[in-house]
Amino acid sequence: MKKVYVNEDWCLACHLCEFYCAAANSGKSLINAFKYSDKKPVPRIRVEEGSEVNFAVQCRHCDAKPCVKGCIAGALSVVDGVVVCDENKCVGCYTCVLSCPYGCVVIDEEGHRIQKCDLCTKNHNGEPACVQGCPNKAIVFEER
Amino acid sequence: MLQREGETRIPAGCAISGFINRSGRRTNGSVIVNSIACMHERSNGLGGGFAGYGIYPEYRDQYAFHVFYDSSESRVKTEAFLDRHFDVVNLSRIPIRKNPRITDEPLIWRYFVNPLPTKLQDSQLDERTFVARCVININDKIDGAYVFSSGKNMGVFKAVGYPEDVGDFYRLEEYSGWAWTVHGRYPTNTPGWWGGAHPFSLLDYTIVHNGEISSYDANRRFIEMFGYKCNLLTDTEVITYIVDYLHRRLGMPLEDVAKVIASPFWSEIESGKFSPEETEKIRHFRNVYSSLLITGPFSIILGYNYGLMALNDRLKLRSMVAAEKGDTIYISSEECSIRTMCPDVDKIWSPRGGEPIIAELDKNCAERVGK
Amino acid sequence: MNYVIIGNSAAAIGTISGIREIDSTGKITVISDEKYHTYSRPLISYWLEGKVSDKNIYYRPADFYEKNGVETILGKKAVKIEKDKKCVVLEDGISVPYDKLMVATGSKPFVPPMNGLEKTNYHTFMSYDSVKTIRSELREGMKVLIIGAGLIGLKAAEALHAYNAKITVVDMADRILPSILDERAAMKMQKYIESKGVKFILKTSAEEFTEHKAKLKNGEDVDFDMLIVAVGVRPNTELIADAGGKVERGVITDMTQKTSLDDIYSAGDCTVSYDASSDTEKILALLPNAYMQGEVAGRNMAGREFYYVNAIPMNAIGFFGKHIISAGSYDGEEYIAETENTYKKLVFRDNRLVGYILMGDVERAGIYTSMIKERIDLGEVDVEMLKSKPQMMMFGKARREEKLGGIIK
Amino acid sequence: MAVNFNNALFEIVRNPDRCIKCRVCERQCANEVHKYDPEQDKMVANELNCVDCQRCVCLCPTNALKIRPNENQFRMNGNWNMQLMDEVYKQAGSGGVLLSAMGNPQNYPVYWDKILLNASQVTNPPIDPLREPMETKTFLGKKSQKITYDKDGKAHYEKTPYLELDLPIMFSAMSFGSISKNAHESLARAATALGTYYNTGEGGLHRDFYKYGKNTIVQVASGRFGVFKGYLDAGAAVEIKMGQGAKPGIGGHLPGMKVNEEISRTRMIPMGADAISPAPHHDIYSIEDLRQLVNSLKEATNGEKPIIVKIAAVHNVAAIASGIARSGADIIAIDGFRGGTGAAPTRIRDNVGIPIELALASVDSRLRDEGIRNDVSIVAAGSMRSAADVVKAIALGADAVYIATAALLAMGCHLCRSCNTGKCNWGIATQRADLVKRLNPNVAYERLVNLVTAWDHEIKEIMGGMGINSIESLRGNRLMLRGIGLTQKELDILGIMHAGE
Repeated sequence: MKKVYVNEDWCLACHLCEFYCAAANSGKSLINAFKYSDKKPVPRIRVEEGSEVNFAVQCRHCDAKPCVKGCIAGALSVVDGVVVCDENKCVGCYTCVLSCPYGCVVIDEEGHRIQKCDLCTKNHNGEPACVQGCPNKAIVFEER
Repeated sequence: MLQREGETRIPAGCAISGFINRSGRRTNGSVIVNSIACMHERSNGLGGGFAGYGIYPEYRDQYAFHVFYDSSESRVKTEAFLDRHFDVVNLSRIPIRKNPRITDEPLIWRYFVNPLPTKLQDSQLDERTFVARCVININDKIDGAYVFSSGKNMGVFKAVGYPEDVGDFYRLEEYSGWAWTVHGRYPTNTPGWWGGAHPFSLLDYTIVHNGEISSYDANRRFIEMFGYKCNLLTDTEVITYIVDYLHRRLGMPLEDVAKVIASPFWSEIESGKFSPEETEKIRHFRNVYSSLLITGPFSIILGYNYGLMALNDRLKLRSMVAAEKGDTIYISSEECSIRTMCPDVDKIWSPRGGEPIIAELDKNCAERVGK
Repeated sequence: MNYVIIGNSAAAIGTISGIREIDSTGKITVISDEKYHTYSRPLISYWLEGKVSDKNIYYRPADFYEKNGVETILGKKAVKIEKDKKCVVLEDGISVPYDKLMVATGSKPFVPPMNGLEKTNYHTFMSYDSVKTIRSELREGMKVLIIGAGLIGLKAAEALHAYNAKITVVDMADRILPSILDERAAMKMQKYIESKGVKFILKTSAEEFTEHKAKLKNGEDVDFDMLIVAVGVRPNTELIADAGGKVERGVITDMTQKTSLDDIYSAGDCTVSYDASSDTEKILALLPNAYMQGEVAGRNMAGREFYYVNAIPMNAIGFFGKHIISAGSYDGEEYIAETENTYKKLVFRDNRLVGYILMGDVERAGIYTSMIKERIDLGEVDVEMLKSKPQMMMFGKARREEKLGGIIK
Repeated sequence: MAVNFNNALFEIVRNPDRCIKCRVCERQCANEVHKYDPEQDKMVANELNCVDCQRCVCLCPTNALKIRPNENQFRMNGNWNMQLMDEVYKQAGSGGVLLSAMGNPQNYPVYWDKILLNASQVTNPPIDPLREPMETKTFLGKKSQKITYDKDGKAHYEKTPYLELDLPIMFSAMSFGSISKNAHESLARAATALGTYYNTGEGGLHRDFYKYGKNTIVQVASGRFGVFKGYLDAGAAVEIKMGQGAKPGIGGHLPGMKVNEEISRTRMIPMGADAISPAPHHDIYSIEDLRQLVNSLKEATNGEKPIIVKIAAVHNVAAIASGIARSGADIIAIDGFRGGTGAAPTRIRDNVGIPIELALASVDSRLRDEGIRNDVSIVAAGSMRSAADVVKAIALGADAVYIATAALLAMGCHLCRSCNTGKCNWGIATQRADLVKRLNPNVAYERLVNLVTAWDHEIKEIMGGMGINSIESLRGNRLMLRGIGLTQKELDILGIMHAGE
C-alpha cells in the first residue's frame, strides 16, 4: 500500500506540509482556510524540529491499528488499508490519542474531537497535500 | 548583381547519371548524352557536364588538362606557368560543334602534360600532389583561367546549357570510354558560369552530385586546413577534395571513405551489426574524421582512374537507382534514364542511404592503372 | 466451525473480527441479554448528555452482522454452559451448540448493601437501558445524588450537568478518580469540576436513605430527586464458574484467552489480565483491552496461535472539556510538571517509563504509552526531550527509522 | 551604525490579503529578513539584509511576496549611478576590495543575441528529429588523422585519449567548497545519467563521489588542493586551470570559516584554514612550463586521459590557445568574461576579459589557419544561456560547451550573486548544514537532467531545421550563422556574414 514517508535528511522544517494539509482538509484554499474561516484549520501532519534533523510525522496507517481497536465510538475504521475517522461519530474521548504510538492523532480542540491523516482520500486532493506541497521532496507517497 | 560561383555559395538541384563497363569495353559518348536527355526536367539549362574515363588511350600516361580561358591574356599566363612546371606533350583547342543553345563560350584548351622532373623533385611532393597543387594554383592565382579537368586518360566536358546540348557541343559521340558520368544542373541563383558546371574534378577524381549538403561549411573549413582552397563554394568541390584527402592522401579504401562521409548512425554502430573490430574502427572514424561527415541530401557518382563509386547520404534524401547488365553497372537519378542506356537490365535496385556502390575495372583489365 | 459468543460489546466484536481474519466461513452466533445492535457502553453518558444521537450510539454499522456473517440471538440471557455437550443453554431452555465458545459477559454494577436503599428509586449507570430510564425521569434542575466519584460516577455527573442538575457526589475515598489519578491531579480535577457547580462530599458514605434524602455518616443530610449508585462493578463470572472453570477476581485465561475449560475462551471486563507495567494480575476493565483480547481470542478460536501481551491499565477521559490521559503504574520515581491548567506526571522505574498522567495537555500521549508497552530503555531516548513533551525526536535515528518506515534514498 | 549610507537595494512587498503568516519566509531566510512580530500580529521585514534570492517568494504558498528594486533614488546623475555611489559608501565604510559573485552582470554586448541561425527551405529538406536519428554524440581530444592499411586491408590508426559525450554539454568546474556537497552530488549524478561530464573544480574530489569517476573531470589548479595520484586516477580527464572567465589573472580564496571537516579532508588542508589559490601556478611562468605540466600529468595517468587546459578569454586568447594546442594538451577550455564564480573582486569581474563569442571565433579560426585545429578540441564556457547559445557556439567552432550558471539555475539559484556570503538560501553556494540540506540531490539531479535533456532536444530541433542530422556537421559550420546589427569588424572576427547576405 502506498503510504507517506518522510526523509529526515531533507526535511527543512518549513512547515508548509502542515499548512497544505490543514487547508486541504478544510476544503478551502490556503488563504481562505487561514484568513476566512471561523475555525482554525488543523494540520494532521506535524513537523518535529530538532537542532540537526527535522521531520514531519503523520498517521502511519500501521498494521497494529491500536487507535481503531480502542475507539469507543466506532468512529475509526479501516477503508482499503487507510485508517479514517468518521468525525460525526467521534466523541472526543481521545482514547486513540492515548493509543497511537506515533502521536499522530491530532486533537481538534475547538471541535472536541480528533482529526487524523486519511492520505487525502476524503478530500479529493489526489496525492496527499503534504507530499504535493513539500518543497524538497522530503515527503513522498510510495509503496514500500 | 548576380554573383558567380566562388563569389557566393550556390546551392543547386540536379540530375546525375553514369555507367561503367568493368571489362574496360569502351562506349562512345552518345549513350550517356541520351541518358541525361530523358531527365531534361531535372536541369534548368544553367549547366551540364560529362566525365569520360579511358577516352585518351593514346595519351594515357600524360595528365590531360582541360582549361577555360576568359581571354587570351589568361591563356598566355597559364601557358607560361605550364611551361615552367610541365613538359607539354600536346596542346590544342578542344573541338566543338556550334549549338544555338550554347552561348558565350570561353576559350577551351586541352594540354597533355608531364611534370618537369626537376620541378617535381624540388617540390618534395609526390607526382599527383604536385600536379594537384599546380592545378589549385592556376585556379586560385590566375585570373580568367580555370583548369576543369586534370586526370590521366580521362576528361571532363562541361558548359552552361542543358547537358544534352553540352554533349552535342563537345561532340562526345567522337569519344569512347569505359566509364561515363554526367550531370544536369538546376542552380537556384546563378547566371551560370562554365567553370561552375559539374562534374568537378581534381586529377582523375570527378564528382557529379545531386543535392545540397548542410554540412558544407563544417567540411570546407576542415578540409581547407590541408591545403585545399574551396574557391567555387560548391558542394561538389568540397566533396571532391574530401575524397581526394581521404582516398588519395590518407590512402583510405573507398569503402572506408564512404564510412567517413556517410557514416552509419550511432544506433546502427551500437546495434552490434558490425564486428567488434569494425565497430571500433567506425567509432574511431566518427571521432577523428567527424568534420568530414556530410549531412543533408546528396547523391554522388565519384569517378576515378579505375572505377566509379555511387553514394547516397545516409538518410537517402535524394533519389538514386542502380542497375546491372552483364559486366556493366548503371547509376542514375531515375530509372528511366537507365532504361535509355539499357532497356533490359538484369537487375535494378535502389541502393540504401550511406551504402556505397563501388564498381571497378576488373583486376586483370588492360585499362586498369594504378592499384 | 461453529463459533458462539456470549456478549455483544467490544470483546465480542473483537472476537468476531479475530475469527473473520482467519475463517471467513465458519458460523458465528452472538447471544446477548440486551436487545440492542452492538452499542458502545462508554457512549451512554454522551447519549444522555445529548452529544451522541440515537443512531451514533451503535458501535458498528447496521450491516455489521450481515457483512461478517453473524447470527444473533438478542434479548435472551445465556444461563448455562453444558461443557460436555458443548452447548449453551438460554433462559428459555433452548440450547445452542458450539465448537468454540467465547464468554464475553463483561461486568455488572456493584451495589453494596446500604440502609434504606430499597426504599428509593435508585439507578445504576451501566447500560443503554439504565440511561434511557434516567433520561425518562430527568427534569431540568433536579437535585441528583451520585454515590461514587470514580469514572462512571463523574461521567454521569457530567451528563446530568447538561440538564442543570444540582449534583452532589459522595465517595468514601479521600479523592476523586482514585483509579486513574494521584492525589495532586485528583485535587486539581476536583477543583475544576467544582468550578462547574458539582459538589463533592468525600471521605464519607451514606448511613441511611429515605425516599429523597441521604443521611451521611459525617452527619450531613443530602436531599435528592434522583439517586445514582456508581460505586463500582463486578465481573460476570458465573457462567464459567458454574461450568467448573477457574475464576478468581475474574475469569482466569491463558495468553490465548482460553479459560481453563476446553474450547471456551473469555475476554473483556469479566477476565483477569496481566498488567505489564506493574507486573501484576488485575481486571483491566477498558474498552481497548476488551477489544484486543477478543481479537486475540477470535484468532485462536479460528486456529491460529496468538498471544495477548503488553496489556497495561490506561485511560483517556474528559470531564467538562478537561482531558486526562493516564497509563501504567505509578509506582516509581516521579517527574512532575504543572501549570495552572495542566498536570504531567511521569513515573520511572528500572530505567523505563512505567506510567504517566497527563491532564489538560494530552497531545501525543500515545508516544508515552508506547514507551511503556514496548518497555523501551531510557538509554535509547533523550530523556530531556521525553520530559518536555511526547515526541518522536527523542528516539535515536535507528529507532525512528524503524518506527516511521525507513529512510528514502 | 547611526547613519546608514547604503540604500536597501530591494523592497519587499507583502500582500496582506494573501499572507497567512505561515512564517515560511522567516524560516527560509538565512539573511534574517523576515520576522513575525507578535505585537503587530504580522510579518515584518528588514529589507537592508535582502539579497533578492527569491527563496521566500518561491516558497510562499500564497504568492503573497514580491521583491522589487527599492524605489528610493539618489539624485539622478548620468555619470554617478546609484550602484557606483553605493559601492563608494561601502568601501568608505570597509576599506576593502569589493567582492561579488557569479558572472559579469554589466551591460556589455551579448553577441549570441546578435547572431541568427539558418534553416532549410525547398532546396534541401529539414529533418524531423521525431522521425529520423539526430545525433549529438561528441568526442573531445586530439584527432590524429594518420591511418595506414596493411596488405590485408586492415586499418591501423593511432588511438589518442578522448572524452565521449552523449551530448555536447558538460558541467563546468565548481569546487566543493564554493558549492555544497549536495550540489556536487547532483552534478555528478546528472553527468552520469546524461552521459557527459562534470568538473570537480579546484576543491578536490569528495570520497563519496569517486564512484562517479568515469563522468568526472578532475581539476588541477594553482592551489593544487586535493591533488594526489588517486585523484588523478579517479577522473576521466584532468583539467589544468590556468584562468577563469570571471576573474582572469586572479586566484581564489575560500575563507577558513567554510573549511569544515569534509572540505578539509577533501582539499587536504587543515580545518578552518583559508584555502588560497595563487593567481599563477607557481610552476608555470611560461608556455614551456605548461607543456611540462601537461606532460607530467600525462605521465602520471599513463597517457590514458586527455588533458584539458582551461584559460580565461583575454585579449590575445588566440595566440595563447595556439601555444596550448602545441603544448600537448588535448582539449582547450575557454572561459568568457560572463562566466560565474563563487567570489571575485567586483572590479575584476566587471572589467577584465572578453566575450566568449569573440574569443571562441578567433581561437577556432586561428587554429584552423595554423592547421592545428585537429590537435585539440575546444570547449567554450562563460555563459551559455540556452540551447540556441550552444548551437551558435558549436557553429562558431566549439566542440562542446561547459555550462555552470545554467546548471545552478536549474538547481534553484536565482542569481542574487551573493555566493561569497556563504548564506545561499538555495543550499548551493554554502556549507551551512541547515542550508545545504535545502538542496535535495534527488530533486536537483533530476532537474539538471531535465534541463540538459531539454537543451539537447532543442539542439536537435534546430539542427533538424538546418537539415543537419549530426552535431559534427554543425561544428564550425559558420554558414549557418548570420550577424544582425554588427559592424564589419565584428563580423570578420566572428567569421560570419551579415543577415541578408
